[in-house]
Amino acid sequence: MRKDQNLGEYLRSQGVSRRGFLKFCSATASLMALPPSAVAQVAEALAAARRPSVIWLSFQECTGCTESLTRSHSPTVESLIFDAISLDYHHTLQAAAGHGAEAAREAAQEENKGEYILVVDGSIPVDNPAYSTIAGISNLDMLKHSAKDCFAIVAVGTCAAYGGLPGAEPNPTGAVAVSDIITDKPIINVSGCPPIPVVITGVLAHFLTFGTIPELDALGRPTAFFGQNIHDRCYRRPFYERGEFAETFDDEGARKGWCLYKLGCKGPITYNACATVKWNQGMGFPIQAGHGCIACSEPRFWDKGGFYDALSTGDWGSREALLGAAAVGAALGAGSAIRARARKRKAMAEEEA
Amino acid sequence: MNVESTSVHELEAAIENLEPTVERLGLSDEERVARAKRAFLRKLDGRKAVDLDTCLHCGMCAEACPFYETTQDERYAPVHKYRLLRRVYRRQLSPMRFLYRPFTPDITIDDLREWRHYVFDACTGCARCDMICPMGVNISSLIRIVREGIGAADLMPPRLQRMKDEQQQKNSIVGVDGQRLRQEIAKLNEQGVTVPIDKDGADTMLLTTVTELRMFPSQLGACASILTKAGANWTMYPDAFEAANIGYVAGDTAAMRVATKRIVDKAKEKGIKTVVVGETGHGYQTLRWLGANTVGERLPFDVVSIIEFIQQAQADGRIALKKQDNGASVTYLDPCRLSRKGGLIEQPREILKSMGFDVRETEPTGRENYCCGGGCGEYVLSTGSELRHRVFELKKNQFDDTEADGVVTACASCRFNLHVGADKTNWQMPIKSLVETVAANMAD
Amino acid sequence: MENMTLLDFARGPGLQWALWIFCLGVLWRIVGAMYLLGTKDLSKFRRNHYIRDGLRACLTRSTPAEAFEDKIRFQHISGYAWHIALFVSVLFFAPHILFFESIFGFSWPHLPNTIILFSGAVATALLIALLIRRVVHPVQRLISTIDDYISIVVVLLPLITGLAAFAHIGGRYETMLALHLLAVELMLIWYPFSKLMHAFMTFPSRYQSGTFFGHRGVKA
Amino acid sequence: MSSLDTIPVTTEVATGNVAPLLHEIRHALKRLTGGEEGTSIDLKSLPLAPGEEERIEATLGTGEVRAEVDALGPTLIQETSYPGVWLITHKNVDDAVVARFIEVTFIPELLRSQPEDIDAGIDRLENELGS
Repeated sequence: MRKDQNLGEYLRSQGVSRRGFLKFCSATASLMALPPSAVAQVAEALAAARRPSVIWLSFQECTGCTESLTRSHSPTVESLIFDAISLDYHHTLQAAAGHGAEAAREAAQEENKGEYILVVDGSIPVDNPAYSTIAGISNLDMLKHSAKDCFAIVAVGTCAAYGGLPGAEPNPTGAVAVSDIITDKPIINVSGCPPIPVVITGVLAHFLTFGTIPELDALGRPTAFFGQNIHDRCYRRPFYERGEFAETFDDEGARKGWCLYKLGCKGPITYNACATVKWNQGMGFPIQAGHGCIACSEPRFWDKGGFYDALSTGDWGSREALLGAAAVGAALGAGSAIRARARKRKAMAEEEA
Repeated sequence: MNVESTSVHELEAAIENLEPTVERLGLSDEERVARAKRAFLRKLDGRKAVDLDTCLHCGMCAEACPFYETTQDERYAPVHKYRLLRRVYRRQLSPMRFLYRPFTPDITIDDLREWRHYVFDACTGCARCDMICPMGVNISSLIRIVREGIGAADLMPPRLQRMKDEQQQKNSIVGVDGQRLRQEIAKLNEQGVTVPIDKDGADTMLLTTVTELRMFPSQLGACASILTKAGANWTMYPDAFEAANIGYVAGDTAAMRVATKRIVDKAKEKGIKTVVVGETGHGYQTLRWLGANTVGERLPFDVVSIIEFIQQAQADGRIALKKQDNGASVTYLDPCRLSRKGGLIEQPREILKSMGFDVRETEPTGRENYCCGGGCGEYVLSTGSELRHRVFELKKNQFDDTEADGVVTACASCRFNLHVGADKTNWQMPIKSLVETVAANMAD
Repeated sequence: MENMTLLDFARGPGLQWALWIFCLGVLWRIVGAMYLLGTKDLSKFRRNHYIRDGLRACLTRSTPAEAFEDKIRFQHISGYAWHIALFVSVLFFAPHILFFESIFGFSWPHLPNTIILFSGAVATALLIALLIRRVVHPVQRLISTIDDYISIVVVLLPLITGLAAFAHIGGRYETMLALHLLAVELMLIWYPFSKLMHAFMTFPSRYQSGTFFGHRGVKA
Repeated sequence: MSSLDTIPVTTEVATGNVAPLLHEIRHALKRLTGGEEGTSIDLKSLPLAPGEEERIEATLGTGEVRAEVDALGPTLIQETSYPGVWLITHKNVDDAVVARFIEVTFIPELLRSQPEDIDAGIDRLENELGS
């Protein structure tokens, strides 16, 4: 795709018919969780869309996000979108390596000043920047440098969005989120561990289509995908309402597909599109597979108590602490009673006098 | 058997004639408040603390109170009557007093004067509220402490103040002293009833009250007849005959102790085994249940009501009672301090039934019976006469509903109060005393 | 613990502090009141059946004597309805049972959510009705203290936030859940300082009333 | 796999979303005959329990028209037993479903020949003739 071509021209030059384009637009609209009525708008915008440059930085991460993306279940559409963007740097996917790769990154940044999209996966260690470096450049420096000229940042995965697993207690590397470092650029958090692949492409599609920042929730996530919680969209919800719960993973309730609340499902506090978009070619999602949601798209999900502790339980401390408090209370009560007795005796003595 | 209304007025006049007529000077306001608080503190113990901490302010106790019921005045709700005590408890003794203190106003002299009306004029300590409280709070005993606090502040109604001073200092009540007792006994002798005085070697001692002596001396005569008939080795002591305890009524614990000690000391001195209390509610209460606590030691003798004495004598076969052959019916007025607070609910009814009376119960009755409205000194308070009369009206209707031939009671104060009410309303139902009824029906 | 959300706070430190204060305060109140100097009753008891009389009062005070029933029927019925509705929604809602299980180590069967929702709504409505009565009824208005009003509000808040969280009204679920937990924590903290202590005091009070009157030969 | 198959798993779960969807289709049909625009429903936007999509399909049944469009992979267009209600399944070249819609319309847009494609066709035809 030539830089001066728009997407419509490019697709037609690739022999894609208008029908094919419309189908692509339908799928893209569905991907972006837009209503079908928006297809025409999407088509119009996409036909005129310019090809954005993307620089993808991977920091303290497990590559799960990239794995997720490359396992995206609609490769045709996705490849179209990837064709439609110019992925100028992604050190896992790109063919170039070493100095050449870094030079490409610098070149892309220079060439697309103020227009490129910076995608980040992984958190950034700040206790000691040397904990994670690429080509001798610390993650912190690279992020700051790359963010300087970008149009917007997409923080892919819970690590980049909120610190994620590296940031879990006791956070040995001092891992922080992108938003903890960069404050002067729009940041779109595509959280999840990993994020749903089509959500990643959906956000890129939004850029491609509209060239704008999508509507975000309070945690910086696109409301199109993170607007509703799992519990509200869960097909097992009727069991919750009826109070029918699986008590163990192999009981009758589990077999009947009852609600997993008691087994620690965090669906009610988790905002993600799993229950509708689903995973693995739309086959299902964790709850459908019989395991509760672990709130992987929420900040600090590692530190929200056990994955198998029901949501309504809390970290109430220990019995010993409660008994200790009770013992202190009893001592204070006894003390107050002893002083009250003294006061009473004094009053009685005064009365006698 | 009706009492002349002149004798009612005579008693009132006698009380009025005591000096002085207004609130006594002498104590500063601060000293009064301090005394009241000390009295509160002395009586507040773990039991009261639990009661005060349990109260939910649900207000149900109001529904049990005859003074609230007849006036619908919310200030007469029993829970309101002990509010001052609660405040002192919260400020000075409760476990979290340091937290409550800033939010709980201290009690003032004006509070004490205001509450005087609630706990003297509008409360007879009948303890009906104790029976309704869903939390089991012993409300009447809390109100009682407020009365003692106001008593300690020397702010009790002037009439009671004069009467308790007189009893404490002169061992007489409205002039009724040992001399008067001897006179009444002389009159009884003329009627053929012997009352042994200062008899050596007696093991049983009879107590009577000022009300009996002035209003119903025949009750004393009836008690004497029953004791003698039952073969008791009994006597009366002109320097320790008074069961009435105005110190108790007035909320003055010092005066109360003096009056109680006179009897206890006399009984101990004479080696008395049984003290029989004539027809009085509060006299029984102050000796039977409070006596040992007042003097601070267990009593070496039994305290029994004349009701209990009669029943025991019947059981022992020492006296036999004639059966009525005309099927006469009576209703029984439970004196609060004998029944609800004294445990004598079935006993008087059994005695009446043993005489063949058709005993008709008021609605409500027994443990939930309404007070006559004049208990605990209420009947001598001019300030309470209006309230007292309203309660009487309530009682009167209940008696009338039983369609009994007469009402029987076992407390001279109740009886007196009924007479005053009957006098005002021209109520015709005969008002009888239990002992007189028993004495009149003793078989030879 | 940076980036702690409201819910994290409510489920963690908030809950811990609330429970500590609750345990400490309750014991403080109970011991402080009961350990006050006692007064020994020296009178000769007519009956001396401590346990029987005490327990009888604990039982009989649960219903008013017949003589009083007519006058306090509303309070009698509403009191029962309120407590039953409260306990049903507190003790038999599955998520609540999980919470109790995490503390006590055992659990019990739960009721369907429709019943919980109903009882929760009934409890809320009744408590509001009782609050209105407290304001309107002359006796209750006179005798009420700030404690009475705050206690009602403090108990209403968990009910309302709980129902709202359940019905998805008024905010995102985790926000409502956090508010519900915070409301419960507020109640736990308020508890030992207030009349809510009656839950611990009622039976001792009834018991001592039963023995007091029992000694005198009166079944109270 | 055979041992896994022996585990009895019940999929008879109902979200309660099927009936409202069918009502929605009925309303959409009435709007269509009333002269208003067609309606399109993205099946992926609905939280459906396992088996519910099949139940919807079975309820709608198959009608007279069945077409396959070959553009960027196959797209199946099936008129249901209710005329005017179309089930459109977009697949990619690997035959995996990428999107599914229920369209309530006289004829799905995708079946129409598109002016741009016609123009391209004219060009090609003219090339053919002109050469």
